[in-house]
Amino acid sequence: MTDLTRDIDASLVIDLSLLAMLLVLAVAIARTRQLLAAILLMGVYSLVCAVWFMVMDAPDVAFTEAVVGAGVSTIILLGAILLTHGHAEKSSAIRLLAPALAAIAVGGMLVYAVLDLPAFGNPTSPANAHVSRTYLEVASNEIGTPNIVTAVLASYRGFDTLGEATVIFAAAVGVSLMLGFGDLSAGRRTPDSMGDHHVVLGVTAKLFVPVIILFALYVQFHGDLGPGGGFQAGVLLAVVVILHALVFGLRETMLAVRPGFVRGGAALGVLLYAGVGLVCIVNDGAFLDYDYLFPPEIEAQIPPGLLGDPDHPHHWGQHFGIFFIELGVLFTVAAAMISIFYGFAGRAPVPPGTEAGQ
Amino acid sequence: MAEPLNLIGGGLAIAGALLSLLGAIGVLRFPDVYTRIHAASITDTGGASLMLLGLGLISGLSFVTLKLAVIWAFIMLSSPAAAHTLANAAFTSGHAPWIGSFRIMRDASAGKQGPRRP
Amino acid sequence: MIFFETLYAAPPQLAAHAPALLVVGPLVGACAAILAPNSRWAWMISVAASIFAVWMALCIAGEVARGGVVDYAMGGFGPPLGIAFRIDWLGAGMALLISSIGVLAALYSGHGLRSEVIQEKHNLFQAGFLLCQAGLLGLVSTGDAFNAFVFLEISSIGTYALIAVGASRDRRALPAAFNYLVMGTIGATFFVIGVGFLYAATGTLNMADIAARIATLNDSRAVQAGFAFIVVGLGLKAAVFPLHGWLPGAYAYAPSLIAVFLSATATKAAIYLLARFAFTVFDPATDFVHTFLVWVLAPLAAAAAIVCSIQAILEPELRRVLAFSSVAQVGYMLMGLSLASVAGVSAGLLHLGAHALMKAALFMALGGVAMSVRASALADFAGAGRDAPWTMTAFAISAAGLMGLPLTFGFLTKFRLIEAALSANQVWIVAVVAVSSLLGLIYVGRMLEALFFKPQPPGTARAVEAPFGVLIPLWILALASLWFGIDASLPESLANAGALALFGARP
Amino acid sequence: MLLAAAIGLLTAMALMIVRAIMGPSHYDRILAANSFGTKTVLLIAVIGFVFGRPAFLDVGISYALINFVATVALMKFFRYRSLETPLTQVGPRGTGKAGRG
Amino acid sequence: MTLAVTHLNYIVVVALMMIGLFIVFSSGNFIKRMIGLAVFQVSTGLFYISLAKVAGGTAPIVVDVTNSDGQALAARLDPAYVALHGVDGVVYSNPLPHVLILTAIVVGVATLAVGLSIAVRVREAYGTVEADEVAQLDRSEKAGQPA
Repeated sequence: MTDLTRDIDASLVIDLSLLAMLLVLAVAIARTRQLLAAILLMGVYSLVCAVWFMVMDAPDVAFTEAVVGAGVSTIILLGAILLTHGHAEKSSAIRLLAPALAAIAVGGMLVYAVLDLPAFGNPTSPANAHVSRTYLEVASNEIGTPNIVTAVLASYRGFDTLGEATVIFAAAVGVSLMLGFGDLSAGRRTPDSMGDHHVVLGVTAKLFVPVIILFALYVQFHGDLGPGGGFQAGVLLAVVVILHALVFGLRETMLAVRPGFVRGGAALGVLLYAGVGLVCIVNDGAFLDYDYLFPPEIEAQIPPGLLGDPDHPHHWGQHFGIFFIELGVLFTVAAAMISIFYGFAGRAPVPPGTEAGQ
Repeated sequence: MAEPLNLIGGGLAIAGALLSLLGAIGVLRFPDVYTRIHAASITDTGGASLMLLGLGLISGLSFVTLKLAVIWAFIMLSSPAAAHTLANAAFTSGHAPWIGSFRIMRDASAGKQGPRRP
Repeated sequence: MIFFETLYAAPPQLAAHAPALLVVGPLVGACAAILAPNSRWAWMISVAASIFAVWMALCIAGEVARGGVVDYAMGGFGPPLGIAFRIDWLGAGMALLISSIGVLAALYSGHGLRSEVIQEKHNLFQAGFLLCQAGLLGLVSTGDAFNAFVFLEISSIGTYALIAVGASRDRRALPAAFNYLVMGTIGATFFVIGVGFLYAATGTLNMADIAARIATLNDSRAVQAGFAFIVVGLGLKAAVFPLHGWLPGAYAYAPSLIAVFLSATATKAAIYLLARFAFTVFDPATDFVHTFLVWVLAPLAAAAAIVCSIQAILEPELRRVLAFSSVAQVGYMLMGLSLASVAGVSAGLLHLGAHALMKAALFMALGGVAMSVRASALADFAGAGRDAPWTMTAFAISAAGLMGLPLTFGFLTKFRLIEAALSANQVWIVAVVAVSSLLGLIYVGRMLEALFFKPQPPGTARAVEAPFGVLIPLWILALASLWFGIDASLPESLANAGALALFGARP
Repeated sequence: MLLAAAIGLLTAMALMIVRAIMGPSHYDRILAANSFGTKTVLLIAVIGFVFGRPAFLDVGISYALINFVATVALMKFFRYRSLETPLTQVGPRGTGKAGRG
Repeated sequence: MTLAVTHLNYIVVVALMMIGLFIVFSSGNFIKRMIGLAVFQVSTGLFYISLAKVAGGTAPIVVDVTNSDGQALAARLDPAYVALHGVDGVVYSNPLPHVLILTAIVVGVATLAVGLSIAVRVREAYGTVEADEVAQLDRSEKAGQPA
């Protein structure tokens, strides 16, 4: 029993100090009018959140938050600032009053409700006892992946994940509609590097590119066993391309990874995901029911116990179903993130003070 | 898991954390960007090396050790490169070091991209 | 309902998977539109995917007519472990409405896009449109609270950019789209917070399971707060007065294809979800839900019907008049819901359908002449009725429905609403409907007067008749609202069955 | 003991946040953010050991990578006001040699 | 333990949500609003993950209790507690909110990207990303146009 309390204390100390940092950071973000500082602080905020997710036993979420919040979001925000302004105007005191009241009203409602929830960490609270408990008990048998989060994500709630891939696909479509795919036309002037040549950076980047790709593949295929999966790996692959573009110039990167290719990749990823579901339908199962991924004739020829538990013959389908949909997520996410980056990085900034349109 | 190795590992980890802490104090107290970069980059790599070595001793030889080594390699690669890039960018964009003007700076300011202040 | 029961739309093996295919069809269509070689292909894919969705919606309606409720377990995992679709008459009706409007909008887009979106972006645009359609169709068929959030976002995220594309005609589309994005995202996040509270209290995300477990938890403050957040979040999405600030700009400046589709479906889907939560997940008889319906929703709906009608009267820009009128009409639907009786909800739903048909036709007619009249003010459209009689007659028919002229669909739905209000002893709703109809008479009259009776101002472009490809979907909509004004048995039985399903009874 | 190390790291991180908020120049902020990132990677590693699940170092590895990329992006932003400028030249296509001079 | 202690986590998360919402509402700058929106959305994630924590639990990735790591993990807790709340000898935290928040984070970055791209276009069309100035420009344009 003493051991239990010690363990909680350990996590509680780290937990609370991280939350204190988050509060300080959030206030600082609210106060600063320099958007660059706000972006940096936002990146740090995401990072603290990621560590906090680790402390809360959510390594998958921490992984995503670290690569998305601290990595890709920061870069997208920087790209947006480059195309707009670096400063925010000061809001008048009166304009602050109504938002403050609104926030306090919402906060009051939340506190009122939150105090009625079961205590933090309660193992018997409804949230932890009902459906989730069942997942923990049956998932490793039914699905066969040690990572329960992957099992729920890809199989039990696989339809949500199809939606998730679609959302990021929709975002890529939206950004492309707004900003285009980045301009690769020959006459376009690339901004001047002022004669600087960062040799150190070039060499380091060259070392990093293959290593990140390798690591992304590890994350992709290790997602059944540990934290990670298609989404995180997709972001990492996009980060490789971003790094390449940052160091060697966008033009060079666009010649290697063509915008048209990227645009199709996002659609193909979603198609692959939906296709897995449709194959299951063709084989008489429900949509995304990987137990029916293979027709019974093929399923019958697979020796039982080839993968996982011999008592559960459908593991084969589940394994391959998850493999394919994670691949679909990988394509979609990587392609969508790259096309979003191309959109922002490839757009020529309008000189300050000019008003286009009209 | 041998107990002494755990102790040594824990000690190394604490030493690494202390080094990081020292570096953080330096970053907070030092007068200008360059001295702060100095404080941060040295203690980042040093602290990380000590700490990862300590954790490696605790984990024993396994897949985890490999991951620790990979992290170590990345930090050793990226932290100096980032520090270099940062100092380079700060210098070429015209941040004058607090310690005042010296020859390199004069040479640089003779060219196009020297610091604006002497 | 006999019509649907005898409907044999597809072989049973296919019909069994209709709920999944309903969503996946447009989704695959969106991917295909991106990969399509040119804009003509993208358009054909868009039309084909929309028609496929209608087909699937008909299959579902047939299944519902035969079996009451269609359950479909995604991935073969039954609720509460997996995500389950649960489609009753209400969901089936909404799916039919959304997918049919989708087909008409897609048909219209063949011509409608040309003048508003540059050729290279047609593929992207059609993909965004299909994604939005897939999201809305999923929203009305899912039985899982969190899955509903995902579909809410799928339908929204593409939409924000699609609205902003209207900047090629009027740059105000950009801030309007941004405003919509911020408000919509806050709304969706509130919805997530609300679902989080429900999850914390019940431990499940399946709506039916939540409903079963919540029955004993009505005193829980977490459940009450969950309800409040869901209502505010969906209220933002549904443009419930006074959370409607984003709507006029978003609808008025969007490309006409998007204005047509969104005005007919987007707020409606949010209202559907609101009704689903208020009546099926929560019990409308519990104190806090009842208080909300009677003391919050009803007054706000009435205020919307009156205040926004006045705003519509004062508004000089034609599209914004229609947008304000949309908020006012949302007020009618919510007044129906707030009665919390089968008759009231049924009247609200009937009005929802009627308004979808009318508003889609109105925006489509405007889009049809917008190819020649590149202005936004009402005065600039003066005389368009004589120059483009076919287009503007359809406009006039739908506008007549909007103000509730007898023998139109719009009149019937208002009549049903008044009936329901009287039977619930809510005489003040009758008064509100009367006043608001009077105001509606003014703004519709003002529009029609300008279009048909005012001389064309000198120096403006003459309106040109919309091309054939626009007139066909436009007249389908206009004739539908005329026909349903005379014989409304089909929509009425659908609305009735939907209302009964909402209260958990079989028709 | 590892908990003590974690707390030491947390303190260092808190100091870095102070520097990131105070500035004064943007380079100070980038420095603080970058160094904060390195410390975070270490903290993630230590936490894995404190909670007995050291296998989750993947998160730390990926962040060590991302941190580098983000720092390059930030540096480019401040120095060149552009994300598309090449920082070093790739030689004739195919050789891919880092530029010199 | 009193309510303030057992629910401290939730209360801090609520405060973070309030700050995020405040940034969105109070700031007229479009980019700053997007940052506020991101803070708000991430804080919602914190709320869900708070719900998912089980005292003494570990990440929901199955641990083999027969090997040394698993035994070390199991040895940290009271056997009675493990028997009551554990699965196969290990207490896990709740995986479901993790899955939901993974989706929510993706939705968040998607919203951020689309919102920023619209903000960029606003800058190109109006020359500013301040809501007040944009509204001002729209008003003056309206006034300048003969009705």
